[in-house]
Amino acid sequence: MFEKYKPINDKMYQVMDNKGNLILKDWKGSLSDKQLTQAYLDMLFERTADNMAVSFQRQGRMNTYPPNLGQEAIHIAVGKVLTADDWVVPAFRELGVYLAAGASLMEIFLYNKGNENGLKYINAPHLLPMSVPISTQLLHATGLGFSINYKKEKGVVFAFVGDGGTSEGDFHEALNFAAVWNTPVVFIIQNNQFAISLPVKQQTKSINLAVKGIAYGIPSLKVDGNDFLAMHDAVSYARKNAADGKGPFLIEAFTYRMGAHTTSDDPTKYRTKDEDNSWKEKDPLNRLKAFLTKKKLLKGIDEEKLVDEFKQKIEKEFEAAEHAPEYKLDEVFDSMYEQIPDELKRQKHAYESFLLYKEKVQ
Amino acid sequence: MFEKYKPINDKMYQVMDNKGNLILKDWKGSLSDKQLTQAYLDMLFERTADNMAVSFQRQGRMNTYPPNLGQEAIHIAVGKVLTADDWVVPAFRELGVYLAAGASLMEIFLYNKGNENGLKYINAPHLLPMSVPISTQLLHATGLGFSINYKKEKGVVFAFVGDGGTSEGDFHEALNFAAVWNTPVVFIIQNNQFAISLPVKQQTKSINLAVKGIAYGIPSLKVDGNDFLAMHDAVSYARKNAADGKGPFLIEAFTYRMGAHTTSDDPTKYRTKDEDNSWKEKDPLNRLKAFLTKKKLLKGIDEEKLVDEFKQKIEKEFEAAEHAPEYKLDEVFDSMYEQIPDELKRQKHAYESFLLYKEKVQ
Amino acid sequence: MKVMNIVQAINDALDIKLAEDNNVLIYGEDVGVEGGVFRVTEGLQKKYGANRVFDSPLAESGIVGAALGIAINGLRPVVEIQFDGFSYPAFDQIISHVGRYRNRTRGKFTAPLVIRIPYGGGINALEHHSESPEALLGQIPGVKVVIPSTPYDAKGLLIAAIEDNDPVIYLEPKRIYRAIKQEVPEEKFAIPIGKAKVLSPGDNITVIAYGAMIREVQKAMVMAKSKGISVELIDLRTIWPIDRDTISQSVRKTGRSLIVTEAPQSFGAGAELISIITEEAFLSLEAPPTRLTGFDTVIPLPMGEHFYMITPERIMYEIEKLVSF
Amino acid sequence: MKVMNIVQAINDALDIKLAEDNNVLIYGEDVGVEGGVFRVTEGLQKKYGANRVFDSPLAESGIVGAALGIAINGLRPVVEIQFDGFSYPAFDQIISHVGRYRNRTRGKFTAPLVIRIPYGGGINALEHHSESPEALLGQIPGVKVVIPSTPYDAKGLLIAAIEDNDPVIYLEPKRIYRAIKQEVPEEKFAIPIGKAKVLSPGDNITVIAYGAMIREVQKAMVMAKSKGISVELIDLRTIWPIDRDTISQSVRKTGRSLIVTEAPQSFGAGAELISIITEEAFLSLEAPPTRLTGFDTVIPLPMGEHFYMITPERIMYEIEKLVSF
Ligand SMILES: Cc1ncc(C[n+]2csc(CCOP(=O)(O)OP(=O)(O)O)c2C)c(N)n1
Ligand SMILES: Cc1ncc(C[n+]2csc(CCOP(=O)(O)OP(=O)(O)O)c2C)c(N)n1
Ligand SMILES: [Mg+2]
Ligand SMILES: [Mg+2]
Repeated sequence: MFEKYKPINDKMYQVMDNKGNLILKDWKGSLSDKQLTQAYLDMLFERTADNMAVSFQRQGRMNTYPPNLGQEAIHIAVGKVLTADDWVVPAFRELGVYLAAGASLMEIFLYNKGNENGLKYINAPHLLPMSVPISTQLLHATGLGFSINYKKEKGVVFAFVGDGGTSEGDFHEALNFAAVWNTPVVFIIQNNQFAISLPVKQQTKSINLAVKGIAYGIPSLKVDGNDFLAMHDAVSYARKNAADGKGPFLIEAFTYRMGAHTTSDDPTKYRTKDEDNSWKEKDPLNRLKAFLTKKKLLKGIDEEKLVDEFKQKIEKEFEAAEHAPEYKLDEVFDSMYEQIPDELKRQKHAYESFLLYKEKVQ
Repeated sequence: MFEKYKPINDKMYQVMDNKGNLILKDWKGSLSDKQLTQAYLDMLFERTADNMAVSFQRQGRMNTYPPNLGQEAIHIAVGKVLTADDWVVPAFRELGVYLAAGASLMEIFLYNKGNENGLKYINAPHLLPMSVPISTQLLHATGLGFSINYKKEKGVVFAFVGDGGTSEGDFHEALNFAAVWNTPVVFIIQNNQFAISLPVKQQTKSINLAVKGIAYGIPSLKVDGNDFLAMHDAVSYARKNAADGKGPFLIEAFTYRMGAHTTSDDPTKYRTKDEDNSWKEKDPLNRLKAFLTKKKLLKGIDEEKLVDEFKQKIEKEFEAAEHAPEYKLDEVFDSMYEQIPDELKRQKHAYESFLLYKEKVQ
Repeated sequence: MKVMNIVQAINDALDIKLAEDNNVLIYGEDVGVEGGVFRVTEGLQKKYGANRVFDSPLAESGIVGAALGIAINGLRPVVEIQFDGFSYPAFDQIISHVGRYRNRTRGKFTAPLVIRIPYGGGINALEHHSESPEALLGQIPGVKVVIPSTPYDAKGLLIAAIEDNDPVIYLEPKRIYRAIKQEVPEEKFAIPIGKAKVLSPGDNITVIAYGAMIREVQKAMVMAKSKGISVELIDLRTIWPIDRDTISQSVRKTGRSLIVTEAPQSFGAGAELISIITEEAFLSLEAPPTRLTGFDTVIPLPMGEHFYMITPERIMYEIEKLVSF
Repeated sequence: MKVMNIVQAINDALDIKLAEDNNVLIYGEDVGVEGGVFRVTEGLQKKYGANRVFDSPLAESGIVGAALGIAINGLRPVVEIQFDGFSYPAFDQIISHVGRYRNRTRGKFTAPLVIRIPYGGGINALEHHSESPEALLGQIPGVKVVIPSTPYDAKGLLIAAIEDNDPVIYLEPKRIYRAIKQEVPEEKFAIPIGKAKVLSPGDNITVIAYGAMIREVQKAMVMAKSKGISVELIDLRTIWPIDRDTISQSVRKTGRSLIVTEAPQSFGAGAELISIITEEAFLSLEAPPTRLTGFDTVIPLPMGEHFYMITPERIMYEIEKLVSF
């Protein structure tokens, strides 16, 4: 199916152009009209939540936050392919995927307010916590993939990394182990072309990032990450490949980080307005919307009203996070081990003695 | 020149067959007859020294030693290309290269007897010490390459790693940095098909090891590592490429570890006699000898007598290592820092107090 | 009961757990066909198949990071790092993830894995093959670190480690792998992690050690006895969580203490134990708690190693100084 | 003299050395165009060009390992690790090579490089952005580890680090990057590595700290003074090689000592300092040398961090206990 798009030829798989017109004339995707419409709404929800998260941060109600702006097609494509058996191993810039896997926005916000409870994802049994140290998480994905084979389970693993992350040694080890062990892992590089301030052209000299799969004998594909239809095809294919026992697959999702690296970053220092603007034309939401509009699928939908509803829901989730139970001293110690070792009890008691003394003094 | 041998096509560059007949009919190498003959003699010397090192170890006169048997063509090819400006960054199984770079056998033996002075290589200013932690040395090669550019020096860096070493994260980081920084480094993978007991087929699923260069945009080549003529061509080309400012190059030298991993290893546990035997036919010394014999270049040479002379020389070097000055307490401390910190002086004095007490008691 | 050395006792523990629990699996460099460079896993691949005991590619961060993923899905990987000096590439995975997964997810995901590492000097080895990283590892929140000193302990502690629902780093004193033979029960038994053991009671001074140093202390104790000095020897067994009670009880009784480790001095186990003793038994101290350790240098290559390694004579020298303090 | 905060003082030291010595160069993640995520290298690329101040790919083992190769050929790389928690992937290079190259080659090759790492908690950061690895690093033979606590020290110690012919790890207390302003000489000056500094003399108790904890101790000292307790405050400045003399002289005088660090307790700097005090001043001790440290846990995320971080109140509590021991 993707023969033509072998990464060594440096072609990128695309289904539609920036205006939502089909590039692949006889293309027929696997999603129903209803599912396609829902995908657009999910992207819209992700974007709304993401924008609000940035505002909450600006208002000082949340800590540093990494915006997802412009990368929603990748996330929702994975979200649509994901089954209950599958695992998700995130980096940190995949909001739509977390939600699809069962995480609540309340939890996402809680984590970004600085509370570990936000990483529990109570209703997402197969979602690993966001991973801060770049690329390290890919090895966990490989291990999970191994465990699926070992236990003869059905799922596959979706693992995320950024363009910058491809430089770390753990990227290399994870992909190599994954291939040698023939694990069902779909590795997705979100090539948003920047690692904080570093452009991908200075990150590596490979012709693209998908070719890196060749070093591990892993089939791979470069896909337009702003083209939901293309992303969905690619992820579906890769999932089936993995589920059929054919081993890992690597997808380079070519996209652009339209926002700042995080809320503490100022991208005007290292890139031009022109560059930013050229990518606005490729906005993944606009593209899918144009496609759907041409198919007359958005007719009954009042987007403005919908976004208002989204906002209310998101606001509620944020409030829930704000009203989460207070952080307790016990939480510092309770989850370090199954049973708290005496040494940690002693350290906790020492602190409690101080608290007692403080009360007495005051 | 090597277009046909693009690693993605999985062809291997060879000049002669196992009987020393030219495969590339119109081949003309860059070495004179005299140089070719000398190369054979160097290989013979390396093999003789290597065999004797194994015996010294068996006699209990030296610690663990990693035999080079079967990999001599690679080493001597590099030796012949090496200039005084070049750096050598070894792994640990490159005896002929150390000697070519200026190390003495005495030093090699001294190191293998367990003395750091054997890593000084007094007459080899650009030879780094053997590196035990697999692949870590490749980053030093990349850094050296950078320094050559920075200082506008002339040399290039030859860096070695084994097939097993390609799995380590540092391999990945070293090659990526080398390409991004456009450093003059020639990376040579000695693919002797085993990492201790692990066959390369279980080390990685890439179609060969040279393709790994694609992941970094590094031109690369798979070469018959038992074919001195092919190796010499490849190394010369790669050196020129690097020296001309075209950046790093990757050579997979396809060979076979004919001996044990080290003198503590028993390869019959994990490979067959048949496999071993099939590689005897490809013995790099026999091949070059057959080639030279056909060209009537070995006529005046009495190999047996020469080997006897080699043995005497090697024996002398070993004796010199055996008579090296005794290891002194000071040596434990003196080279840790430029000036010994007070804390280390204190620790040394504490030990000396014990020695004094011991003398008194006895 | 069966006479075993430490290698055999570890192999036996692995064998028992592989037989009993399908979730247990073993991998690492050369642990399969080869049975490990020290032959610790010998015969296990043959017995349990290559899907449960197998070789991994040559990459230590990979070995440990993948083990975490495997453990998260409920399995119990027991991985081998070939030598102490090759544990460092795995430090990031150990520090950043293995020790934190339970806490980070508030118990949702756990990491019941074991990392086996042969460690220590005195075997005439190459550089990077004689390291003692226990105090680096002991500093890592969320993991436990154990060290056996006898075949009996080797078996019991390893079984406890595999059954522990938290990650355990199991350091193997390779110098005494085959040096000590002992009757060990053939059936399964576990030794609790976090408990030190008083190996011989005594009155004049407490000596604390672990791993290969225990044997050296025992040799020194023969000399001490001949001079009428009664030594209480404690085998620490667990580097973290450390057993304050056993240590402090002993030093409260003897008033004198010597800690013997072969790792470099600064920030080592000696420092931690001196601090614990000072915290717990200050008023009983009749001499400064003292450490006899390796130097803050790289451990020398074999020809210089004898300067570095702790000998019974040096232990005796310190004991005498302390007793006459 | 010019008023500087710590960020400016570090930038100034780098600027001076870049100007003066062509062999000095700087790289790391985002240190070029961006000037570093903390803006420590701001303006330096513009001033010295992208061949001397530049961004590297995202790989910490790569950053440090390449720096060693660069240093071996006589240059003086000063590399930045973006945050404390990302120093771990570089541990293997630091332990196995950076600290050993001089010794391994008996002085033929040296490693005059500097690794700058912003470290420590208290800045409301994500996980892995608030770590205190100084006692891990202090345990590594062959490197030196320094920590400034003021703009003056930041400049002087960094210049000394860059001029040192051995590798120096330079930990930057990011919490006080911009919190302290001070007059700093504009010309070049160096502060010797390996020397602690008595910041304020006192009689009743010695408090030893470094980095961001100095400021917390100073706040506690205000309370102590109001209760008539005279504290001698020592800024350790160098984690290894540690300055035994300054410490022991002080404790021999005061008889009482408290060590304040925010790193986890076990095997930390507290343990090492207690051991040194016990070794050097045992007979002068009027109370057990004591450590006030972080817990042996992962440092909590921002909402729980206040439980973990050391406060002046907690320091005061310990001082009072010790003084009335
Ligand atoms: C091991 C490690 N080093 C450095 C960092 C600091 N850091 C956080 S995000 C980032 C850039 C990541 O770039 P990329 O992988 O492209 O992901 P993106 O941010 O573009 O989604 C860096 C350097 C980190 N988190 N982990
Ligand atoms: C980081 C590291 N891990 C493990 C080892 C132990 N070890 C020494 S040699 C070796 C195999 C190396 O194989 P390869 O790279 O193919 O080189 P070869 O021995 O075949 O020359 C291993 C695993 C090591 N030296 N360093
Ligand atoms: Mg990116
Ligand atoms: Mg090999």
